[in-house]
Amino acid sequence: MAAQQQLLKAEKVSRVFGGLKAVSDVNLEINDGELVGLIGPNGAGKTTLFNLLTGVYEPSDGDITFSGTRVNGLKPYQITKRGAARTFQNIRLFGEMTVLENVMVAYNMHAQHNLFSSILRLPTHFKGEADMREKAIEFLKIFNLESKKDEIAKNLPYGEQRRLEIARALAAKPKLLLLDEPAAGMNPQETTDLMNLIRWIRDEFKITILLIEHDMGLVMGVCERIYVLDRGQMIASGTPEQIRTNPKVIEAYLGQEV
Amino acid sequence: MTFDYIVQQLINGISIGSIYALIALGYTMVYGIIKLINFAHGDVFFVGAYTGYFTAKAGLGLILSLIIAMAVCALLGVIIERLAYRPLRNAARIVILITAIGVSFLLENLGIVTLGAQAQGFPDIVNKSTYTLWGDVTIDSIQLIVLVVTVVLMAVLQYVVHRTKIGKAMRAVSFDMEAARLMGINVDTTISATFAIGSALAGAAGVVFAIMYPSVDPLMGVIPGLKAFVAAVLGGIGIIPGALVGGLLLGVVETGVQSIPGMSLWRDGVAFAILILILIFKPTGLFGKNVREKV
Amino acid sequence: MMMSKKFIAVTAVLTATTALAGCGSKSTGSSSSNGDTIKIGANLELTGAVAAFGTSQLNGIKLAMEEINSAGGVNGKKLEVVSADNASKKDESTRTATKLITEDKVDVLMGAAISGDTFAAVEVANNKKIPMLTPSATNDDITFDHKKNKLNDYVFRACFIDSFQGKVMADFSADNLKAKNAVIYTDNSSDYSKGLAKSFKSEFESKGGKIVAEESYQTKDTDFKAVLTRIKTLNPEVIWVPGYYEEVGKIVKQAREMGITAAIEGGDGWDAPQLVDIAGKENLNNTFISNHYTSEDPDPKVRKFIDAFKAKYNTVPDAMAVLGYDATYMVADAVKRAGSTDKEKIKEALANTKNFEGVTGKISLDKNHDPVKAAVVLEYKDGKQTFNTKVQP
Amino acid sequence: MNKRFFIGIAISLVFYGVVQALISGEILNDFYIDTLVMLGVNIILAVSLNLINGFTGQFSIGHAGFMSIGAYVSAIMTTNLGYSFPLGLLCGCLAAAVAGLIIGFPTLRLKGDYLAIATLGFGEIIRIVWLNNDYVGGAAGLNGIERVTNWSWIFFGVLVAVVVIQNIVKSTHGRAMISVRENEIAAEAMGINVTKYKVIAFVVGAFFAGMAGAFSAHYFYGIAPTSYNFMKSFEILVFVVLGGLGSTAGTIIGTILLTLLFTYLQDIPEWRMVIYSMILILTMIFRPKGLLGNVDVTKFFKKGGASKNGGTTTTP
Repeated sequence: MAAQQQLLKAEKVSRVFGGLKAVSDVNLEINDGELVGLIGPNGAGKTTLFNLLTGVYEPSDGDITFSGTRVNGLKPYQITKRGAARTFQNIRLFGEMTVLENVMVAYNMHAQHNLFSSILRLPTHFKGEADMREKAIEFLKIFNLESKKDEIAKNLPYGEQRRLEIARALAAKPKLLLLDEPAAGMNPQETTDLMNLIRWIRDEFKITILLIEHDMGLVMGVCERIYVLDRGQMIASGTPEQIRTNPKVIEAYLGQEV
Repeated sequence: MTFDYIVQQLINGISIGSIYALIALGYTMVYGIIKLINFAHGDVFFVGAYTGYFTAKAGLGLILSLIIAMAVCALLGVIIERLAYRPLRNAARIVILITAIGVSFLLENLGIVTLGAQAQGFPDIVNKSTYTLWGDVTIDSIQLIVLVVTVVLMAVLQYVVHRTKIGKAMRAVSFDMEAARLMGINVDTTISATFAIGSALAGAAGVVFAIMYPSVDPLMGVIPGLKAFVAAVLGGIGIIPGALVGGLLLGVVETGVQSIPGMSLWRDGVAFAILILILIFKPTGLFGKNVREKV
Repeated sequence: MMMSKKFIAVTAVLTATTALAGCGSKSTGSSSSNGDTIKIGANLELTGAVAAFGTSQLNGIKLAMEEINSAGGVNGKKLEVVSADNASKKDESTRTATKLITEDKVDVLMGAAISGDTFAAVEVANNKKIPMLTPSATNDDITFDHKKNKLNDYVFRACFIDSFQGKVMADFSADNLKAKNAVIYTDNSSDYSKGLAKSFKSEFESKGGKIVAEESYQTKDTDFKAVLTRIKTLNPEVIWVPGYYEEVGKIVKQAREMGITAAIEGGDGWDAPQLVDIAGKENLNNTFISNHYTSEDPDPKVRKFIDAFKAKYNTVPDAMAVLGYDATYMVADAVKRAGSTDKEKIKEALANTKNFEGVTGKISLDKNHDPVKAAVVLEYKDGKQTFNTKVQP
Repeated sequence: MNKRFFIGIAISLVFYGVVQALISGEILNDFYIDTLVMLGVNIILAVSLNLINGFTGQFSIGHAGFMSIGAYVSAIMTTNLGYSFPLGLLCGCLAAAVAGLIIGFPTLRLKGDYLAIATLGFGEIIRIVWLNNDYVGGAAGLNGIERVTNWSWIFFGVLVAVVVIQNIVKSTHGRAMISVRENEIAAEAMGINVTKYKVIAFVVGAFFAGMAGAFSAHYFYGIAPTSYNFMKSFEILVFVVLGGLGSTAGTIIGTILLTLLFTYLQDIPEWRMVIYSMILILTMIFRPKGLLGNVDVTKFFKKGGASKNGGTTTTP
């Protein structure tokens, strides 16, 4: 592991909302190929940290480095372009678009054909669109969604919406995949399937994954390393074993099953 | 430009601004609860003014005319909500907006068909007296009444929304309609009440407006409605004190532009430019909370 | 892309459209057969922003039509007025005029009430060679295009042109009121108002007067105190407000309440019974307007018109109504002199209108197809128009 | 795909030819031509607003402002300066597009109703600028503009507008715009440059609104500021929403139906707007997604679906 390259680094990152520190002085490092979990009680600032890492919010203080470049203040789409894609706690699909179109949106940033070739229907347009379509269908096959490619996304059952959202994020060809509570609202069986899916994604796509999760079983089961956030501060990090026995973590989760 | 001149123009600005604010209160109230830009508000205003016209012609005084106009408009508001907006409660916002535009056209043109398009003079029902403050600076009783009525109504509304049971229900509906329903709040009644209050305010504004500027016609609500909408947005639509501040600000800006020699033609242009500038720097208006979408 | 079928669908709808688009119009004539009526197409603002003008004008036109028909019509034929609404829009006005000509096959066009909508119909009349008489469009260029120096052969009007009224009142201010300085307060959104303001200014200045300020408002404004406060500090002798009664009434009222005692003057746009209600009787004292006639005139012709109008519509006619009324009689007069419904002959007859006796006075058309008629200057006294002077052109 | 595109063009050219023949043969009189031109202008306006409102989800009610720029700039070019109509048309479109750019950028921070009022404000400011400028005739506007627009101009104008906008929509760029409408945050997280696409929508939409303005100015002989007030913007918005936001075919059909309805009701002028508004309200209540909202008409015509559905609007 030590030989691996560092992919994401957050140094003393803080974010203030109207005088309230939602995240303060957080440090975080993720290396290439790791599968890292981020846990913490409700309101600990996990999603805020995610939003800082993906450019939805700008840090009030501190630095975020991704793939060796500083990304503070970059817009989300610029960070995505640099190779970090994410999913959302409350699923954010493009509801009125079809399953296929949802995935195809991810290819826009790498599109080979510009607006004018589309307007004039130049050969590059047809080629570019066909490529996108082909790639998207390949992707849907991998995620077992090919048969539903023409369905309107909002009409899919919940579990499939989650899968689609992950597939869409992966279609952006990220180096780092950030999953925000992927198991929220799933039953145990679905959660187990999801665990397998996440592991499989990591191996298949050779990418790094950072996930927020409430389901301890899932986090402990798949993550190699875990960060624990409480009231905006990083209180612990380490292997699942270390976290399980860390008194600070237990205290933070007091009353909650660890 | 003397000091007196500036003070007099300020009084003029506040006086017109308080009319805008009075109309904007109803706008903002309805918006605050169901997030609907009720474009028909300006036309409920015209119905209020015409009601006042008929009661005044019938010899009723100010207070009775006001009460009847408010009652008629409250009823009209509830009917409009019941027939046109309620079936669309779960539809896209723009659809309800188009419906509101449709209702607005309907009221205006029914007005033209039944009442004629010509403006009619509004009977004198208030004895207007002009007070000289000092030198050349004057203020008249109607200007004072409008300002006082607007401030009082704003305070009452603020009280109703924040301190009473129905107000609590309104805020709950505004915050999350589904959750409010689950908590046992009668959403339909609450929204009806909101429309009743908002439309009654428009009716009151209509009568006061017609007394201040003594004519009525079916299209009289279009421009004041638009101005009030601008005022509401300026202050932060949905926020009751915002309507007052937005209205006064708009009135003072308009008057200010016109008080400069030769600038009167740019009155609306400057007003809109200021609106846009404020929105660019404060995208939800002066008092609007910068609500971040939760990600 | 997959558009072929959609295009078929759209095509189908478009075809249906064109098939359906030919729609009927409202006919208010007495007879329906085509040979024995004279069809007048009235392209008017019956809905939209200036519906008040168009509807009032149509009232005047209809009254005249009924009177003419009950008196036996023209050349043994009845008049039939086909009214069509241009919704106060220029593009609709072009289309409405075309429709009246091509679909309803009218013999003469009347309208529109305001200059903008009339401009939009001028070329239609010229191209189709149908005589068109606008009762109330005052813009100088409507009958004679000054930029191109070209007469619009088929276009006539029954009212003063902008430049005349402004001149009349500027002369009146300078000569009768001995005013040395004036403020101009214009409705900037009205072409009529701006036209009157312009001619007032040049005439008043040529008489040695001084325009101390030019300010403007917009149609449908209600609060004029900001500008009036400024005007008050300038202390002018005359305030020239060439607008329409709805705004003017409020301007006069607010000015008087603020203590402005200067003479306030305007044009025929003031002439409406509602003006007195809006402004208040006392406030109108020391105000003067130029007009075609006065509704208080004891002349039997005027009395007969006012009484008939009151009986039919239960209101005193405004300027729009009386112009519509007179214009209809002008058309009837021209058709009578033409002796047929031949468009060229009607056009010639209209152009040769001489000493036509209308309610608004004796009208002759000049070479630009504009009426040469006297204007009267009226003074409001306790809410009543009183005759002050008559100005010959 | 390629083939269908060209078949579509071919069919519409046939339609063009048939109408042209009817006009040349004087079977269609001037009133029908007027109506066709007006329809064409309205279709261009509605389709272009649909790109901004319907596809990109940006609530704009300042479209009349863009239209006025096209009308005024082209009329200044031809009538005041004496250039040819094609050049005037081009300048009108480009000037409107530049205005779209200028308005697009600062208002990007705004959302929903606030964007709506800001665009309305911009539209009104543009109108006031024309009104207060005597070079363009002030309140009287510019009159005596030569009639240049004819069936050919308007047909090819509509064709270009529809094809360009359809070609944008049915491409990755269109999907990007729709994704902005559907969920701006997710779109940005998927690498969509939201700002860029919003501005593109405004610029392209404004360009075609300018084109509609230029066509209308050079058909109806004159222009005046009152023709471009916020009521005109509402009128265009109504076309779009009634037909179906985000559906080009719906927008076209909605525009045609409303324009026709308005024409038809000329029979009863006093009730015209009453009935018009009643129909508007009832359509919204009973078909809140518009006549063809979210229905991609092309789907019915795909193999198999066509014969059975025959154009009815069921959810796909």
